[in-house]
Amino acid sequence: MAVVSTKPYVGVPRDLVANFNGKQLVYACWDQHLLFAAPFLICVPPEMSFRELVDGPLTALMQPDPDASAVDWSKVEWLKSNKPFTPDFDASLAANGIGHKEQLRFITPGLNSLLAAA
Amino acid sequence: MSTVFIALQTNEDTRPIIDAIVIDNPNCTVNRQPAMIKIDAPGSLTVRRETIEEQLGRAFDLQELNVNLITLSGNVEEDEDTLTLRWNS
Amino acid sequence: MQIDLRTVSIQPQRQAFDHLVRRFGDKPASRYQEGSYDIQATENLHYRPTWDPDQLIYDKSITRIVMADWYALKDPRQFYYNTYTLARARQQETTEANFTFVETRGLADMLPEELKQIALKVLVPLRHVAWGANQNNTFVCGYGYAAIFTQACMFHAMDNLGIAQYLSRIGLLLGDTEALDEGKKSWLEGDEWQPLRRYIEDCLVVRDPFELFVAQNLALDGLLYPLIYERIVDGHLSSRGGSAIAMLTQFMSDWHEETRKWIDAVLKTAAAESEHNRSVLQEWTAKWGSRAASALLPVAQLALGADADEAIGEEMAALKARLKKTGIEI
Amino acid sequence: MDMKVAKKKLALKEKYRLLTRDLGWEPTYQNKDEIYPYTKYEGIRIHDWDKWEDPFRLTMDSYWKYQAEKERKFYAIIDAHAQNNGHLHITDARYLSALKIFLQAISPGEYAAGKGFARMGREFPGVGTQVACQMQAIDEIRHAQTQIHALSNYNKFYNGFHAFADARDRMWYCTVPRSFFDDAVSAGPFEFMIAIGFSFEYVLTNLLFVPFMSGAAYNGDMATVTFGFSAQSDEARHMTLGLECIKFMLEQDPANLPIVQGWIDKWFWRGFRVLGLVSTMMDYMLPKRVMSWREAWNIYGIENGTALFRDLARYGIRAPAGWDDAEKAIDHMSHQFMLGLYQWSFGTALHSWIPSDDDMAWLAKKYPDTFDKYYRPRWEHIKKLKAAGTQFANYGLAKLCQTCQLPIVFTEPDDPTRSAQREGEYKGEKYHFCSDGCQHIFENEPEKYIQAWLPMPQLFQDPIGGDLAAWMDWVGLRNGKDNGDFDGSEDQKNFDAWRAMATSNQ
Repeated sequence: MAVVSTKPYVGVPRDLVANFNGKQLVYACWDQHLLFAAPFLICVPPEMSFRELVDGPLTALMQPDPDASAVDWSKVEWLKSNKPFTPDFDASLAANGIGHKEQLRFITPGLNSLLAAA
Repeated sequence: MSTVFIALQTNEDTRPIIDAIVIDNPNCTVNRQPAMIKIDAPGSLTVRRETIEEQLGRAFDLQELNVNLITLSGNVEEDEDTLTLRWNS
Repeated sequence: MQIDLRTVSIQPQRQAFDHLVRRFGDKPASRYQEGSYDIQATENLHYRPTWDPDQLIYDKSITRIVMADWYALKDPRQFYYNTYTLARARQQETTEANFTFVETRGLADMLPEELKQIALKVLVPLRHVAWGANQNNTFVCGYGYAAIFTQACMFHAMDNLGIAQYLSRIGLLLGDTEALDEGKKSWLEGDEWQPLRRYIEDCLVVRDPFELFVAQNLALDGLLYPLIYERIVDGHLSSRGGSAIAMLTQFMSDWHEETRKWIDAVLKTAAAESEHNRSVLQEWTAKWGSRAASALLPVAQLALGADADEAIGEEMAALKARLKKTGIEI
Repeated sequence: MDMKVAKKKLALKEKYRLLTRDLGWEPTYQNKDEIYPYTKYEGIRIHDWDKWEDPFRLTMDSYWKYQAEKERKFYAIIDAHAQNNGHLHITDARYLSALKIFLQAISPGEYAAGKGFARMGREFPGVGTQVACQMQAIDEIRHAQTQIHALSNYNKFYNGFHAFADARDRMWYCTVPRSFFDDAVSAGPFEFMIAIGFSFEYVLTNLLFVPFMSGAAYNGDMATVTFGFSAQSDEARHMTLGLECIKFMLEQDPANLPIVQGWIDKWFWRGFRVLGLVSTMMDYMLPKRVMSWREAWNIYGIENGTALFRDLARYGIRAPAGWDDAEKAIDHMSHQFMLGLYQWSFGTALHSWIPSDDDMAWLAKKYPDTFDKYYRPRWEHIKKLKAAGTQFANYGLAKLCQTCQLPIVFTEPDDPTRSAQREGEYKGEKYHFCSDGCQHIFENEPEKYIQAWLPMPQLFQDPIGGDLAAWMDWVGLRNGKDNGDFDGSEDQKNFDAWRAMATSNQ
């Protein structure tokens, strides 16, 4: 629907990828791990490989959770924009189709120390 | 039936007002909370100038309520003699 | 649980809020400063208004006046809500006492009929003018920039409304509800009121807040209040036995004396900011000032008859002298 | 002399009509559409402005008189509070975090509302409507100022208050209410009235002011309870204005119903999200509690809201679309927010803390279905991390909702174990939301919400470029003083020391 206004109304987005000096935003959410109050916001270059994202910022951020050390990345199930997704760990984020403001969700079945299943 | 309410600050000014509301609205419930008194009533509640004046022993302008009023609910009908709160269903 | 606390002297950790320390140095701030400076959002406004996508939510560029810092427009009275409201409540008590005095002693009925008629004819339609002023000052508050300026405009707007209501009460006191009906009829149809009504209606479509401030508060009211309340009521009518009326309009005289200091301070600061501002203010004051003078002439004639021309001339000269002190010459 | 004719005694309503509504006239020199240029574009049809019912018929003389009385009382208490170290009467310095949220995030909204009502006080064609809006405009200035004045004394002794004006424009959690008020002020006059006059004032402010302020009294903070109740006494007029306004729109033309319902849906959800912060203030930040957020919601949300929407049903209005989702969130939201505030406390100009055993027992009692099951295990783990010397700080920052701007801390309405994620695309850009409600609001007016200034993504843009220390400087946050865990903070140490001085004879 259009904005109802007295004159033509055009908005300018403030978070365009061009504003991030060569980097982009990626959001990552560890499913069923709500010690982390919200999905992580990570600002990285699109040339970074998926493995670098996982081994670098993502792993570092996950450490406070008691399940962190038990994660077997080869068994992790991924969702990208809420759809199943198989990442190529050695390809770049861009080559994996992970664009600016992409939301990744990763599921680690069996790991849920702080959260009994509903 | 829906509940209407009026809440007033707890102080000497409101004591006679609350007494008057209780006299005029026998169905009401008075809840005393820290610094505040909330009066609930089913359907409607009426504040009457005359009853307040009897409690107070002096003339009272209903708009004086504004000074110590905290909150209310319901449709408001106001004239110089009464202030009524009411839900229509 | 109430704890009995011994009075102890504790060294404060800081004196004032950061934004006030930046403006005034590291010292305790007044309540006027705390309540007025920098309290309007300035950065990172989220959305363009749907009512005018060309504007920002708070937009300095909708007026031709340019200020490096709009918070320079300080109110010499240092009114914030509390000091404003308390000042008006005190004046209201005096006014109420004056109305009661006139009513209980039947002073209105003792007025010479001719004076009463002049008062009704001149004062009652002015309640609509005061309402127009209320509209205009509300606009300046709504669209002007910076709390220090706009809060004073809101106070002014409420005063305008209060004055419209006092004028209505004067009408009721002197001529009952019929007086209000008559007054409104004159306002809408009487020839002598049409230039003034046109002036107000023309103001209602001005959407430059500072121009509106000038047109209403300086040009129109700067002529109207001295003319009506000093010259006609306190002078002309009182000297002929109508001082009861002056009791009822005391609020307006006092109010004009008080508020003109604020209006002058605003103009003086804005004019001193730049040559650009000064010339814009000159243009506006000249344009609206001469229009206001001619709109008030037929109203002045209602009371002063043939002397009205000279009266308006004198008031205009006084206004020019007043303006000159603010650095604006017309 | 003429015979004295007794003046007709005017009834309140008639007197108000003469002294207020009769002041206006039908313009003939200028076109009404140019005088009131914004009243038609939203699609609301008004046929007769005279049908407007005035809420609380106050003339200026009474307004000045009664408001002055309120002001005298208020400043007498504030002065006494400042002169007698009133700040040492509060139960515990933890409580101050609630006040810091208030000053940084809520008081600026009062000012914004005042600005909005000043515009409405001019843009509506009916004098009755205008004057009611003008009184609200000046009242809102009052609220902003009394709040600043009441909290000014706390600023002299405690951290976290000093940069509230900077925080208002830059601090991440402050953009939540800021965007709410910016959204309302950038809307047309009728939508503004639904947003602030109706949804915020009528449906939601009771939750903000009444139980929380009662809590302030319970915690010995006479300064806050005084500004709270003093402000709320004006709100009674404002709420009535909001309700009258909605009834007026609905009575004027049946075609207004779907537009009004759409705004109720939108603004209920917008307001509910903003008030989430209050849930945390009530459940976690009052050392002594009067009632839980859940209990407050039952009274002021469910009981009062249901009564209201039942009353409006005669016009065809139904409860807001997000009503059921709101109910499902009540037992979770305060816990979800507090967990967020704690782990991001390096970036807040207020302190947070791990709830004590006593706090947790109370929370378990008040939230029997949710606290022990979902939230206690997290707090217990956080406690362990702290004991081990590895205090939990989540430097991952947070994904924010494009609409309400809150970090997406919420879970699915029907599954408290799954984080709620919604996303959409508009003109090739991805946008994220916390809920169906917020996504729906965005999709109705995407050109508006794509402009949102989202503080977390902004931190990685110029001029901050991802530098946390530079960001702290920019928002006026002094690291190690204003932020972090309450335990070990300057506020805690100072308060305890001062209180010890005041309660002993040493």
